[in-house]
Amino acid sequence: MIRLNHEPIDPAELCESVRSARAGGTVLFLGTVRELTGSVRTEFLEYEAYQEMAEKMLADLESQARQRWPIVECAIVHRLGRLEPKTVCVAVAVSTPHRADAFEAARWLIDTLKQNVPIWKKEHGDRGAAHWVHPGTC
Amino acid sequence: MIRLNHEPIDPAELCESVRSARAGGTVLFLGTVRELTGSVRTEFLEYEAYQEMAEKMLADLESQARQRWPIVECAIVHRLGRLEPKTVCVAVAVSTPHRADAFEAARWLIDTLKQNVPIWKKEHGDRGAAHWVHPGTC
Amino acid sequence: MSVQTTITVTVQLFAGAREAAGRGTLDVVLSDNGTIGQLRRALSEQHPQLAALAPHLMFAIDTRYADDHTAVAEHAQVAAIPPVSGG
Amino acid sequence: MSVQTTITVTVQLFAGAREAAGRGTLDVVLSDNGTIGQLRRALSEQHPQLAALAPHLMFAIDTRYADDHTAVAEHAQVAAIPPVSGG
Repeated sequence: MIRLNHEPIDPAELCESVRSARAGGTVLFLGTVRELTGSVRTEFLEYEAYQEMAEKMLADLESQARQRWPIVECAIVHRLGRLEPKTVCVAVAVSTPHRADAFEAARWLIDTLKQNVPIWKKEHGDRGAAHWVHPGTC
Repeated sequence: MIRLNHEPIDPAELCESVRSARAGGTVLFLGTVRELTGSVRTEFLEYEAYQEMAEKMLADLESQARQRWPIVECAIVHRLGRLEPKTVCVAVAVSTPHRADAFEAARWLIDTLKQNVPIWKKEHGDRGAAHWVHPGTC
Repeated sequence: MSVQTTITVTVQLFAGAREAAGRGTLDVVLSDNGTIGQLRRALSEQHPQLAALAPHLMFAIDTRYADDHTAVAEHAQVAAIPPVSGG
Repeated sequence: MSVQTTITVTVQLFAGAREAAGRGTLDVVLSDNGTIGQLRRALSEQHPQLAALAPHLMFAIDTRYADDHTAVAEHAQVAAIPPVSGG
């Protein structure tokens, strides 16, 4: 399941959507908007996507992960729009029969998502400064 | 935070208890009672602990993890008693400034918990057979 | 006398590229049988406000990443993709 | 004539050990200055229903794992710990 929209991300709903009596291990990753990056305070982030391409790539990531690991259920959710610190901006949930696979697949999904998928964030600081964040800073 | 009792495990509560505006990454692991192990059907599991020692060891695991990784918040919860398939039996939640540490710490915590902490489970099959589960089978 | 046939490609812009251009799409004229590499140069020349960003852009054709050797057709869905930073 | 001083240690039992014994604790008599290794043997000899499991047990003294060389004091909190399988 993939989702890319402006709706709040519900960790409990995600867990229940992937948990299964066939899956002994479930791993949920939540990305949270940080208040501080080094000594720089974030007022809010603004997320934007190339919606059509990003959705296709997220669906493709899910397919690739299902080929590499024995995934029972998988969910990849990214939120868009203006997000304040402590808001969940991205989530990946994976369930597998044994836990090692769930950890590996969830890690691979979030790492690959951040490298490739056309989603951008603009950081708005507390002094009015704003800039597009470059990869590898979070 | 550590907890070892008969109460249901609430994934949403755990996520919120560890999420923080200082932590960009949160990883939640949920262990779920599987219905099948190979072709053997589980009716229910019965968990038992050496409560005093297990609680001390869980608290010690949290301390060790906090020394190895820059953990913002950490929760380790294990449920006891009779648990049916699809029930959450164990959960680990970790938040860290950057996601790699949250994945590593959560993985280390659940792996080490399963190796060392005096908690046992007895598997009750659908034909009335029951046996204590040996390590490495789940 | 040789006739240079050209095509006009509409490029979708996102994030920093959209802000640099002040709009969501730009038209770029390039020679027929042009490539993404030629599109990148033409974008810089025809829209100087994107010249600083152009070397750092990725491009997608019909929602797939394309490299500088990929041919660009006139009615392809072309997008300029600044370095991503999702999550 | 030598006098062998002995101590009686109460061992807490869990999981398969508890079920094999049919109870939650057992008393084991061993020589003063005895070790966990001697306790393991004495447990097998004095409570044959645990003989099969004894080689696979870990022991804890005062809630910490102890090896076979660790000395056992009379009033220590001793526990027999079958292979764990939490999670």
